[in-house]
Amino acid sequence: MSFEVRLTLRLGEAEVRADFASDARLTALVGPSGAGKTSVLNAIAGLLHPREGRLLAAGRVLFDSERGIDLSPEARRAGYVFQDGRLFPHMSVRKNLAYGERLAPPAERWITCAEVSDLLDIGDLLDRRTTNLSGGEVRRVAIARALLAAPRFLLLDEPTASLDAARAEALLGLIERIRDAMEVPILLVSHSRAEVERLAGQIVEMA
Amino acid sequence: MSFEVRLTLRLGEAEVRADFASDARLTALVGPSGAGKTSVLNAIAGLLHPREGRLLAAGRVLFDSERGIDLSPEARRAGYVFQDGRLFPHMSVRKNLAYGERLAPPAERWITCAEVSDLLDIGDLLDRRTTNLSGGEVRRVAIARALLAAPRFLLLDEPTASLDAARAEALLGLIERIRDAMEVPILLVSHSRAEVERLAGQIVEMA
Amino acid sequence: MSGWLSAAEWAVIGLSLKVSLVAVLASLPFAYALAWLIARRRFPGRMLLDAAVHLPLVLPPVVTGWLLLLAFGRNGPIGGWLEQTFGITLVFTWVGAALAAAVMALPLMVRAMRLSIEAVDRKLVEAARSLGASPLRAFATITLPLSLPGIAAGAMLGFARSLGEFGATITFAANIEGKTRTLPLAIYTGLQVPGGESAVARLAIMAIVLSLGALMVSEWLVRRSGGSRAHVL
Amino acid sequence: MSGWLSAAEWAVIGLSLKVSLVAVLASLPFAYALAWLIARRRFPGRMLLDAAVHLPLVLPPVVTGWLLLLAFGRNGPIGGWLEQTFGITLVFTWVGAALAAAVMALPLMVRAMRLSIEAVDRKLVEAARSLGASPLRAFATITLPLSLPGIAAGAMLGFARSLGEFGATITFAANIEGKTRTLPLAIYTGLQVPGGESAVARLAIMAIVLSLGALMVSEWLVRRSGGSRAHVL
Amino acid sequence: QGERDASEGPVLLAAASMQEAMEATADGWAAAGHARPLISFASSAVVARQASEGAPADLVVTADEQWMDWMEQQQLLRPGTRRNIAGNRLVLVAPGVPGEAPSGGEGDASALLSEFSGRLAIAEPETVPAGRYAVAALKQMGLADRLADTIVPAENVRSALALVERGEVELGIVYATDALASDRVVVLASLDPEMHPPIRYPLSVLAGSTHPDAEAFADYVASPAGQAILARHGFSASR
Ligand SMILES: Nc1ncnc2c1ncn2[C@@H]1O[C@H](COP(=O)(O)OP(=O)(O)OP(=O)(O)O)[C@@H](O)[C@H]1O
Ligand SMILES: Nc1ncnc2c1ncn2[C@@H]1O[C@H](COP(=O)(O)OP(=O)(O)OP(=O)(O)O)[C@@H](O)[C@H]1O
Ligand SMILES: [Mg+2]
Ligand SMILES: [Mg+2]
Repeated sequence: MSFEVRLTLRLGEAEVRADFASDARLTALVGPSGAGKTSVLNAIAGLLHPREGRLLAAGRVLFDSERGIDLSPEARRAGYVFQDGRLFPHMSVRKNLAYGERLAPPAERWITCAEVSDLLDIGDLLDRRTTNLSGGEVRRVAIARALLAAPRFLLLDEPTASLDAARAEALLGLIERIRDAMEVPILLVSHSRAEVERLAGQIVEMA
Repeated sequence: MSFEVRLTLRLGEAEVRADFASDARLTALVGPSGAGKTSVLNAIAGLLHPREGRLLAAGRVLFDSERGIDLSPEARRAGYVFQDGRLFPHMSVRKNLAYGERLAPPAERWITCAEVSDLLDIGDLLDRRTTNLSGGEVRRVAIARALLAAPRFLLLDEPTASLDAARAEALLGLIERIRDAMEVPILLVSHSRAEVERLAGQIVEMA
Repeated sequence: MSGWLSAAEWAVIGLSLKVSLVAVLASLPFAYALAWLIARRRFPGRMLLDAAVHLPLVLPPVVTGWLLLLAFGRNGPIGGWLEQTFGITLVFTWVGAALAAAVMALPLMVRAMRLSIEAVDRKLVEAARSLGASPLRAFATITLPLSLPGIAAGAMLGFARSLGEFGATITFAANIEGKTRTLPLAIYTGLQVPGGESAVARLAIMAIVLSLGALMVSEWLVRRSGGSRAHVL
Repeated sequence: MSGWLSAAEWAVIGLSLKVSLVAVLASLPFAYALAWLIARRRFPGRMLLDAAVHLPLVLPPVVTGWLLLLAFGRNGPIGGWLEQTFGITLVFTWVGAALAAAVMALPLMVRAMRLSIEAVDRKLVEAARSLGASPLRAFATITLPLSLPGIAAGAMLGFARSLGEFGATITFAANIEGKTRTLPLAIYTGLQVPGGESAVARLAIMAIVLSLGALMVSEWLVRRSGGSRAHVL
Repeated sequence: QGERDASEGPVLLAAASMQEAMEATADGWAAAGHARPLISFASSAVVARQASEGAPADLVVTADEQWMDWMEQQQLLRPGTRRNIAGNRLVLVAPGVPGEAPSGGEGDASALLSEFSGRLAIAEPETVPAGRYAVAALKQMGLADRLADTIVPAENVRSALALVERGEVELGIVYATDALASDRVVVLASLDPEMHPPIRYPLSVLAGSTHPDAEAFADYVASPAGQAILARHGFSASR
């Protein structure tokens, strides 16, 4: 099973529910703004704690309120590309990329820094501070950082937002490669119908 | 003249140049990530100071290094939708919206809070704090805030990014209405070919 | 409770509260302005100003009190002028005690405020400007409220420091019962006489209670105004 | 320059520097831990801990010195134990002076650090965790470096306060030339002698010079590490 | 704990008002070939409390008998070693240059004070012996009530003197020793020693002292050589 998500989340006064299972290599999570897509990703990454439910990713149980399982975020090994970037402001781009890579067991890494820099066209940025990158540059560095942490599954929150057509196309190619060549299940949040239809084996609709 | 931009900007070690004039009601600024689109908008809004050049928007000279003109940001009356939202974290959504509205001369306002809330579907968010809005919600509030300040021209930095199809469509409709019914020139940064072709009277390419 | 402390001791506490509150409230705007200047402006002499603000921390309080006496005493340049022009005497009055406390508290207040001002994201100020706010309005509506945690922390530190201020006060304002004998002076007085320990203990407990109260007020202030500062797309 | 001050005065300055540096460096980790606990943890008694940290600010320094004497004196519970177990005597030694200075500086250090810790965006810590960092590593690589402005400010305030510390030191460590007579004590001693003003002035100027130096070091530290904290998409 | 090595002198806790005199005495002792005592100056109360908490000191000098009595009650003193080493007088001073005293000679304190209006600096009467003696004298003269509102209690005698020197007050009551050392005050009158309890500076060896020189130094201070040094600094012989 790639992903199995059953949860109830309390967000302020609102409540978000999700219940789906997917065996597809790439599952798309779609729905209107505010539907709770990011919140579901946060829960899978271990950053939000569901009131109850069960979360499974890449065949591993991450959370199960009944069995009392709740893995820490670092034990979940998610490759999470945040909607808001979250680059570390006190580190260069290079150090941001190395952050997760150094913590990943070498045997489990499935992409190198050189490869990812090349594919995402961030080679020129490596020695820059992250505080004055452009929007699209932040996005690309965030994606590279997540991939380099040798994650067991990917959570991509609108990865192509604010990328130009050429860069977006390159990224989609990379995602396809990861989907097809690696055993890394992907959960993708996207507002682009075309993107979803091109990539997803299963589409989950949130309302 | 809607926009006339001639400038040289120093960004760290890089230099960004732009030179265009447009009489179209809506001008699209396109180019790859990192080309300097946001920097051009910042310069027009008065947040970055070109080393030299001349900036004109809605028929008014904002900056002219030769004539020593450099209007303050508040005097430029730009309606700037930032790529990164920049909602005020210590105010409710309602207060964010009112911020610029209160400062605008009543006679020059061209949209009301009720209208804009309705069109952007943010009526339910008015009493929320801005710190826990979703990505799309932040974007919509930022757009509404800029429109309510009764700007003389609009600078939209990827306004449809992270909006779902229905919301994006509503926003495009709103932009079309502003373009056609009001005398408000618009400079739009977008990575969507379709969007640009649909809206823009003139397309400026940055490289 | 009122039987636990003597009337004179209650008077001491009242005086201490008055002196500390006046010291903090009167110096707050001044401290904030200094903090803002040091945090946000680059001008020649900025380092020197910064160092000058720290002086009362480095100098022994008695020396600060002595310098205050030189400047604000009846024969001092400022003190003499105040007395001749307005008939205001600072030495040996509670206002003088408040001045001494304020001077001693200033470095603490400025530092805390400065840290908070530096943590305010300038991009938000830019956003306010582009929405039509003048620099002053942007300051008042963005920088000022967002640096509230530092204002509260600074006020709290300043109040606590004022409550505990001893050396400069006794030198500049003397130790006149009912006029300038604040809590620390009373506590000190107790410690200087054999067998004064029980009075010392009672007054010290009151000092602790007062500062605890101030602490809670300042925490509550920050929380009420929503001290959180996350503001990311 | 060396002729300007006597050898004894240079010794005073050396001792002051040693005492202040040791006080700040030794209490820094402790102060940071306290700041972190108060900023990030919610536990019963948090308010009380916070208030306790502020105590040395509210109590007259002489009282703090006296309490130190009660606890760390040779007849005190901790002091007696230290002497019997390790043969360490704190009273009347420069280590005791450093202890007194550290206790007096603690509230200032904790407050500054706490403000900076509170300003660190937790979303960045979450990002670090999801990249595989344990809570401890996330703390060491994200929270700690991002709160550096507060650490520097706290260290600076603490150092300045230590340099100026008088009341607790004279009570707990005494005023012995060459052993515990730090700058403020030497200044006090000079003030007790008629005509001692010129020595007082020279020593006070040295105190100012030292604190200016510390100020510049701390500013430079923050700048070198890139104190900026904008980090928005 | 055995006796300490005598290469470092004994530790003496002394009242701050004795500073110069005790330093000079220590110099005299050192000139006689002994290790110079280490002297810590602070207020008498601080000195006494330090002794009471087992501070590693050998001798103690206070500015009055009250704190010495307190230490004696607590059995902190080595029996038989307590003695008075000096006495002092109180004087009324005003800002001015010594030698230019208005009437040249000494006036009558009681007469001067009974017509006085202005501010009168004394040492804090509750905590500082000099202040206590001053108030006792004012009471004896029947002036305490009349002058109550004019009194400015300073932290110690030196501070009171500094207030007079600066002209912040018109008059001050300080020790003769302090007035002697200042070149910015004039002595208007001496206070009658009968008007207040005797001013005495007691010295004692502490019970916990382990220094071999402690008693010898105490004897030296009381010896003619030591007394001569104290007299040079304006202290009268102890009574
Ligand atoms: N702490 C909170 N308190 C109250 N409401 C919250 C909180 N966190 C999130 N919400 C609300 O929950 C809803 C879901 O948020 P979420 O970020 O998951 O949406 P989303 O589907 O990712 O939307 P978008 O496509 O706009 O990013 C939103 O309406 C959001 O405002
Ligand atoms: N202060 C700075 N120092 C150095 N480089 C900078 C600075 N500010 C911006 N840049 C660089 O200048 C270039 C232009 O940035 P800008 O934000 O204008 O790009 P953009 O066209 O808006 O890109 P995007 O589509 O990704 O948002 C980028 O490569 C950016 O990294
Ligand atoms: Mg989202
Ligand atoms: Mg951009």
